[in-house]
Amino acid sequence: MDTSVCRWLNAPLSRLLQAALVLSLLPQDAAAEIPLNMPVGVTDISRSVYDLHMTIFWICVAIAVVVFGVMFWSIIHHRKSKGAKAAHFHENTVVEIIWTLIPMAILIAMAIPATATLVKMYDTSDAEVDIQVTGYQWKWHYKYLDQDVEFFSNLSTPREQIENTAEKSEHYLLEVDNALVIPTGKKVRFLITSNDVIHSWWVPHLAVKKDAIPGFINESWAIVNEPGVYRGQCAELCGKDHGFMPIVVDARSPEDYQQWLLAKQEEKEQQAQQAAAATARTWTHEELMAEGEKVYARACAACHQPSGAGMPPVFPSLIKSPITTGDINAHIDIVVRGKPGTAMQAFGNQLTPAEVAAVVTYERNAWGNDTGDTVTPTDVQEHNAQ
Amino acid sequence: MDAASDIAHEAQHHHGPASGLSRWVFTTNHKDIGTLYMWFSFLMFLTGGSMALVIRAELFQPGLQLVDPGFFNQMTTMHGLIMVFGAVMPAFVGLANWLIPMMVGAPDMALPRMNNLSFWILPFAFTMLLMTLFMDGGAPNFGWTFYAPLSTQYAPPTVNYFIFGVHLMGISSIMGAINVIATIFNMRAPGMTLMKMPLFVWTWLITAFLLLAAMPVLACVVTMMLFDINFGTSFFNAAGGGDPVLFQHLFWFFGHPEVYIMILPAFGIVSQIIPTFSRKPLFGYASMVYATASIALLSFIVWAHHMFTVGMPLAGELFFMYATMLIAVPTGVKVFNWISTMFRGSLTFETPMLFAIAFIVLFTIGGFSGLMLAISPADFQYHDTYFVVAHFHYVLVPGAVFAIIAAVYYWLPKWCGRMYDERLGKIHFWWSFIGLNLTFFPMHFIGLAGMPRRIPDYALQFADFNMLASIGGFVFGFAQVFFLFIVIRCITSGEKAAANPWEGAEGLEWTLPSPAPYHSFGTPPKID
Amino acid sequence: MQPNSRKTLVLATLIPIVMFGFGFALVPLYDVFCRVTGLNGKVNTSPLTEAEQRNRNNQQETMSRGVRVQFVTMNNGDMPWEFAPLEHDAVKVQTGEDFTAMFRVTNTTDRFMQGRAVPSVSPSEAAQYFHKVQCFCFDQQDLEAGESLDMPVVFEVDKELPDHIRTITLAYTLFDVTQVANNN
Amino acid sequence: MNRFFSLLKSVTGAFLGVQSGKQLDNDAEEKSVWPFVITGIFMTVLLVIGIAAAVRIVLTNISG
Repeated sequence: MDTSVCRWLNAPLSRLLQAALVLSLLPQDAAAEIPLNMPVGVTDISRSVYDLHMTIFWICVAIAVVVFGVMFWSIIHHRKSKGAKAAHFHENTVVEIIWTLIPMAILIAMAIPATATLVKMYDTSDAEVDIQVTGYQWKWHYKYLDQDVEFFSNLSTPREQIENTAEKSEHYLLEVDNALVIPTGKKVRFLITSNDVIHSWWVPHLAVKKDAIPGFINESWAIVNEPGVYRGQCAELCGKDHGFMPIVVDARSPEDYQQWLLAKQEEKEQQAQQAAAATARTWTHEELMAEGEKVYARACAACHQPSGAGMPPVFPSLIKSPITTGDINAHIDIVVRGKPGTAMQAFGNQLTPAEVAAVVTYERNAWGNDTGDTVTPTDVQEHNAQ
Repeated sequence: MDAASDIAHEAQHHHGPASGLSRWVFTTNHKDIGTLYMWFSFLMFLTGGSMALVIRAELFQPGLQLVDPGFFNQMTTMHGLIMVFGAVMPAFVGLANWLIPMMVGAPDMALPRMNNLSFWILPFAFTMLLMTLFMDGGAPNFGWTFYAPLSTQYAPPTVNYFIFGVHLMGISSIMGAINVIATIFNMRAPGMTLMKMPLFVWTWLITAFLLLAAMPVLACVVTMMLFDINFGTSFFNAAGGGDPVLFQHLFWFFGHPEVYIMILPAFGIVSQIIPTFSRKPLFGYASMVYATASIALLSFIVWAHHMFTVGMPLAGELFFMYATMLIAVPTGVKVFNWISTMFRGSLTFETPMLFAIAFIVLFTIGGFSGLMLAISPADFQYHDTYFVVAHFHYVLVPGAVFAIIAAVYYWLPKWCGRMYDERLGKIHFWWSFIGLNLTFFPMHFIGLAGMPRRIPDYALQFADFNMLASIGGFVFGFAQVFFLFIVIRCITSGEKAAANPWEGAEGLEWTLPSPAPYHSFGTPPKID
Repeated sequence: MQPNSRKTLVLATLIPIVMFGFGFALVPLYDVFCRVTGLNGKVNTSPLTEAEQRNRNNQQETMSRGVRVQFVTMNNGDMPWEFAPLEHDAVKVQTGEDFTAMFRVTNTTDRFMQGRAVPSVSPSEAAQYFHKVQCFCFDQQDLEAGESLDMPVVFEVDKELPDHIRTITLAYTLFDVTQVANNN
Repeated sequence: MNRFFSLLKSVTGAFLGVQSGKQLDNDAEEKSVWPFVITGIFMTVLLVIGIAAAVRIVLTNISG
């Protein structure tokens, strides 16, 4: 039962049945864009996985038709109300052996293409691009090994859309600020691990799903045939915002990929200069508050809530709290170094000194804290230097 | 029917049940303890069900409308725990307590005092679990499979109550299993050989051995969690040399026998009901007995098909794929035995039979999606999506829950001496059947289309089918409240039931009068 | 005491002990199981004695070949230390020969801290052919505030390594074990 | 000797899920259940080794 048979079996027949099934349920327009089957995907592996899926699906449908056919036929014809007299046979090992060996034979036949696909999936040949994927509590971090490009990929759906105060965009909950850009036609190898709990990196169109386990590294790969944007989500429960850490893979032609890489490396230098300039520049209180509010919404609101009330005791409130109204240095220290053993991460390596100064100033003056303090980027740098 | 009259006569001069509350707290009677288990299971079923309705209400539309993600995770976790450990397992233990002594001709369970203790642990275990909802940090939010390190390093402070709750449930199940084995091996009436026992008794014997072998592993896992959280060990913490995957191996080594624990008694119930309403002996009794017996061993060699995406080496994936495929056939094929029992029988369709037929049809659909999940490369696309949620709900809801409901309709006349209202029973059946399929069938499609499990909010392309599932969820939920009404109405004011209200029913329990006397089979019955 | 109640007494005491023993022995058992099957990238963390090392080399006559070994380092949780390979991120290694790679770790905080690196090899199939003669991951690193340390790892890739594996990724995750170390 | 073969036959029948009433009756004569349990465990171990061997064969001749 090689895959060409499955392809013949799947293409026209399944489209017809699926469309008919859906159309009977739903109005015409809605049915058009509802995906209701496994994506065929854009890699050879995802194609063969789709074929396996449809083959075993059609086998089950065939067996079901036979089994339920016999059963419903017997329900209709052998009814007491129609005067059916009960027979007395209650054993026939020959029949039983037949209906045990046939499914077993089918399954063994099924095991051959399945093994072939699985072995192809575990192909460890050399890849042109190695990307280290690290799962964080509720975002992904990508690092291009030997290219010195790395960035966080956060959900970019605005909070208003999630809280239904704004219209939902087309890729609601499946859009990120920095997509993972990979070249098409080349083998890209993903080294998947985690920084805290177990996550699972899954992109349906690439048929790649591997668990990210802290302390261990897992490997998967993909050769994408067509350029395009492919979206996936975390597939292992990892806490509060497990549903809000999507994955967006942007497959481009090798040339575009190289351009993007160069642009990214330049951008990295610019950011460094900008951060240095921002730290050197003198900020007014108002500028710090405005910047601080933006940084707070992006990095802190997920746990401490936009209102600053947090969710005690797991996420403490910042209103009139000893830290946000107490000693400034302690406040900077907890933002930069985080608090080990709790969900409070170290933001020192995720935010520039200017951003840390802005968010600390904002937290000390918002929601009625108004301590009147202004923390400048230089204060933050002095603190880090000790 | 002279046997029935002298048994009834003999029951009179025995002392009847004590009166008031002390009857239920200090009871060592297998019938009372069975009733306690059944009512406790029904209460837990409605509690777990209401949590499912909270989940479905949130997932009715995209966007966060009802609960915040943290509480949503608590609901999914508690829904799973309460349904598995609170609704399905106690219901089967309740049925075992009620039926096994009567089916094998024994006066009571072998260890009546332990029987009482194994029930009365459960209310305390579930109070401990449910009170975490009202404590700081909220209830456990790491899924009913409580994977480390989410359940150890990143757990809310109430995780310790969860651990002690699971310990108590485990102890209760182990004691229940010991009781069942002791009763079946030692207290059968003369002439009732092992090979003549009804299939419900056989499936429960194998379930008891599975419980004995699997529950200690669960106790071991939660104890290791307790030590990791409170005493600084590193079983599941990579920092100290431990390994989160060790947790998954241990949990699923318990997990897979657990799913057989939840389905074998259902096989037993259906194997009692189908022959009765087909008026024809069960087809291939020997095959059923031997296949069930083989599950006791085979269910322990396939656990890692729950972990295909964890990063196992290729040899591991292949082994567990082949093993899962091989053992799926002997169990899956049992469906043909029930169909052959019905074939050329003389069928009538009272409510228990309707539920049994729905069990066969829908459980087989769950079995087919299970076959698809066994294909390891395809499982990379199915794992942890709503396709898996659809699979195990199709196997558990029409599987275990419909079998329990069918058993209640079938044996209620024997327990309370009154017949349920057949018309209401049929309404309840069709109402549940439609609600169930409307809830869980769309989940196959949104799972295949890429919606992961345990998420409180989803992308727009999954919106329509989630709405269908939520509507179905509420329909199915209220059908079970209607079932509560039917049962209470039957107990209080159903008309009198004969000793054997079903024309084709065989079995020692039908030789007793209805309602079954407080003490039955004081002198063992004669079996030809 | 009648004979059979003595039997049950013996059984009743023996079985819990055996069960507890099995549960207790599971962790070392798991390590052995993983090392034998190379399941999920567990590499042998105990150092190879010289004798074992020598007789492994001269046993194998198979031709030695080049393998690309890639180093990946990452911190777990809020571990603030800087941790990176000293020279280059990937090297070409001949199977059967030792290779020394240097890693630098710096304690960027203003207090005494203890760290522990946990190794993991990918593909997990290669773990059983990846022998570490000496590694900083065998023990704990205690660093004062601002202190930095260059740590060697000496490893050898077995000649028996299956041909289809041409790249091995050696990943180290650095954990903050400061409290854990004080407990035990 | 034929007792051993009938044990083997009934346990393989159990693994396949197919058994005749006749086999059930003559197994009923067996006094204790222990021979069945031991043969069952032995056959399970055999099955596990069998599948593992099949996996090793599959792996050697495709990657070779």
